[in-house]
Amino acid sequence: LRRRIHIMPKGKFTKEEEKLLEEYSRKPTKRTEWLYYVNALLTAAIPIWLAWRVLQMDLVTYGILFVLMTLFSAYAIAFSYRKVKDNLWHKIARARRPAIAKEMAKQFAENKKLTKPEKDDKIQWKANEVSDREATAFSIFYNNVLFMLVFLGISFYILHSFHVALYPTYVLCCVIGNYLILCLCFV
Amino acid sequence: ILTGPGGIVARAEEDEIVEEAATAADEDDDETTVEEDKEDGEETKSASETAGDDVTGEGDEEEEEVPEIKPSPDADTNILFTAQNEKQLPSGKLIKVLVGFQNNGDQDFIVDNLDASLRFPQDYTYFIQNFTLGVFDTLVPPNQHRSFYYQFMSGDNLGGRSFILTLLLNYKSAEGSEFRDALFNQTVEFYEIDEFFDVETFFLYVLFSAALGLVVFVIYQYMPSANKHRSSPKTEVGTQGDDEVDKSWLPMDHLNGAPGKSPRKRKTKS
Amino acid sequence: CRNPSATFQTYSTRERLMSSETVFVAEFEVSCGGGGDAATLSLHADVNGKHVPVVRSSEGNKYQVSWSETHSDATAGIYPVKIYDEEGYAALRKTIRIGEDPNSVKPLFSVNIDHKGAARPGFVVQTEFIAMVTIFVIWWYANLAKGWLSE
Amino acid sequence: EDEALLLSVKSILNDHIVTGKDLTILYRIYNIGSSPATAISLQDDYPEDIFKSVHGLHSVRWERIAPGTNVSHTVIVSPISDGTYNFTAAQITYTASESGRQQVAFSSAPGQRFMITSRDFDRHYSPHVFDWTVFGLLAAPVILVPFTIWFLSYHHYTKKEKKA
Repeated sequence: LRRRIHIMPKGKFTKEEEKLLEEYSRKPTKRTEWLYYVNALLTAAIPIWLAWRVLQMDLVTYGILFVLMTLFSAYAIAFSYRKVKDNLWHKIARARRPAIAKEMAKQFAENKKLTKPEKDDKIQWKANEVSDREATAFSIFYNNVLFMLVFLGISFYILHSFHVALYPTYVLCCVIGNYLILCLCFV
Repeated sequence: ILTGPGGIVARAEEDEIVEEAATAADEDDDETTVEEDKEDGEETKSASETAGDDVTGEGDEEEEEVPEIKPSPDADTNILFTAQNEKQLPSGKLIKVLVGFQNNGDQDFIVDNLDASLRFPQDYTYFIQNFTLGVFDTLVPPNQHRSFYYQFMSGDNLGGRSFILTLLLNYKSAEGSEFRDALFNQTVEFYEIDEFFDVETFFLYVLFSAALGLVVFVIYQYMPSANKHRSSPKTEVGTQGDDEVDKSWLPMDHLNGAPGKSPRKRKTKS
Repeated sequence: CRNPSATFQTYSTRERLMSSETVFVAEFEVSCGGGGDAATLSLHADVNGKHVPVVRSSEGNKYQVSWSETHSDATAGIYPVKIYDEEGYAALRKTIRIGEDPNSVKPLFSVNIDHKGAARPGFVVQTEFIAMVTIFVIWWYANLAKGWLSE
Repeated sequence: EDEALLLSVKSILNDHIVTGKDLTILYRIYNIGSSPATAISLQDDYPEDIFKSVHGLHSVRWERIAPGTNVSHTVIVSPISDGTYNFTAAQITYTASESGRQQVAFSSAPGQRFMITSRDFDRHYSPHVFDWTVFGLLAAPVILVPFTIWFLSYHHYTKKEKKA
């Protein structure tokens, strides 16, 4: 049985389907975009708390800086979300398809009217959906952790030991942090 | 404690102008670190002459215009550099000075402040650095001795050069007449501190380079080209599918390094 | 003073933020078991071969030995403080001068100051270190996961 | 006549003076005279309603301070109340010469210092446990929510695959 399931999708992707997949990945839906930006903004805003409470930066004095840097970081993080997601999406889709096919096989067993291309189409659609969700979630998780790590590392370890003043610390944190994140998302 | 016998520290050649002013102070100062003002006539006169405004060498003319503030004969002062030798001072470090003030008179003195400055050897009126005033504002009754502690930080770019360090103690009597005592007025040489690395900084650097190395290592480990050689128990999904599933989405470099791909599949992408 | 005995109280700086130097203090109260005046002893202290003067309280039979070192010089460890009387200290100096073992001269009393080291301000290392390690571990896992997903 | 001359410094080694924490005071006496000082006594006061004595004697005697040397003395107290406190000079009396001339001297005075409460101190120098906890709480959702979504899906499908 397993063998058959595995064979099923083999070579079944036509050029059209691939193109479709390509399109899917390149153009995230409005909903996904929105999700990216809200998440990125939330993540980018968290260091403000640390800067205020632990680095003792005054909220009013540095207000504009906080807003600007948060927006800048949010943009970088959102970009990175998209990039990492795009990298992983195909791979996840490919990896999940056998399992999905197997899962779908049970459904197909009940509904025997479906033709083989229709089944393949359904499997493909489901695989896309699953991988899209998984890749998006993972990308957000991964980049958030990376951003936190980079921010903490730069602000509390690297800059703290070189006695950099508060203002440049925060700016440097954001700039270097975003740069690193953007670099790493291409890896 | 400091003991600085003999040897006047080599001076820069250009400080002839201050030589006169400084020698008097230097001479009776060579045996001990302490500058005793007991026979202060000659020494402090020369010091206060130069301490006055706009001394250009013709001190006598100036003296009539600018009222000289002199030390009181009833007060004895001493100075001790507690952390350094006063002839060679570190640049960019705290210089610690302990000043003794003895009231030998029969009326109170009020010690106001200590004024420290660094001046240019060629031109005494030219200030290199004016240090924060040490404010004491302390009453010293007759027959009492009092110590005053003063510390100041020299600029950190003075290394290898000589300047005149002037420490002036301002005090007044109970009647209100003002006095000024040049506690110290000498050419001092500043030296650079070659504390390049202390152990803690060194460890910090080691820690950071280790952390950086680790990050670089991790990045390389998970570079697409490298991660084909790795497999973990959970990757069965991926590895199983390898020879059966289309790989056309994978980037080219990824595919090239991968074993068991068919050239036909690669063509679909390229 | 015959058969003197002493009770010690010791102290050394624990927090760097509280003191710019590490100070060591050994306070002791002397009582004369065999009778005599415990308040006028002339004592000397030796710490790792260094002479430290002993001060006497203006009133009573209390004495104190104290000295200070920079934080980096004052490494954590045991600092043995040996108290000698005038003769004992002279004997100690003599044995050192003629190159004999200074341990052959028995001190009147001795006490060990157990210096734990002056701690740096807790905040720089601890809390963000924990935060950093936590986030690093999560990131490590995320990286592994990324590897699994990429294969 | 040769005489001893003592200069003395009273310094507070603390960067921060905090109620309930150690306050380290170091006295150092330098003999810059030409003969030894004898029967030196140092006396300093710490009002009991402001300071608690922790270690060290407040009134001490040295037999002798040789010329060109210095001695030190340390006292540890702990402030009970906060606010500004004027740390005054310690009094030193000694015999300055062999003829027995008594000299009264005062050390340098650290002057006005502000003593902060341990709560204020903790606010600035504590490990910021509260702040970091809040940080953790803020960071948890943005990390855990996507992680959970991803992990459930990942786990769901990879487990299936393994079983098969």
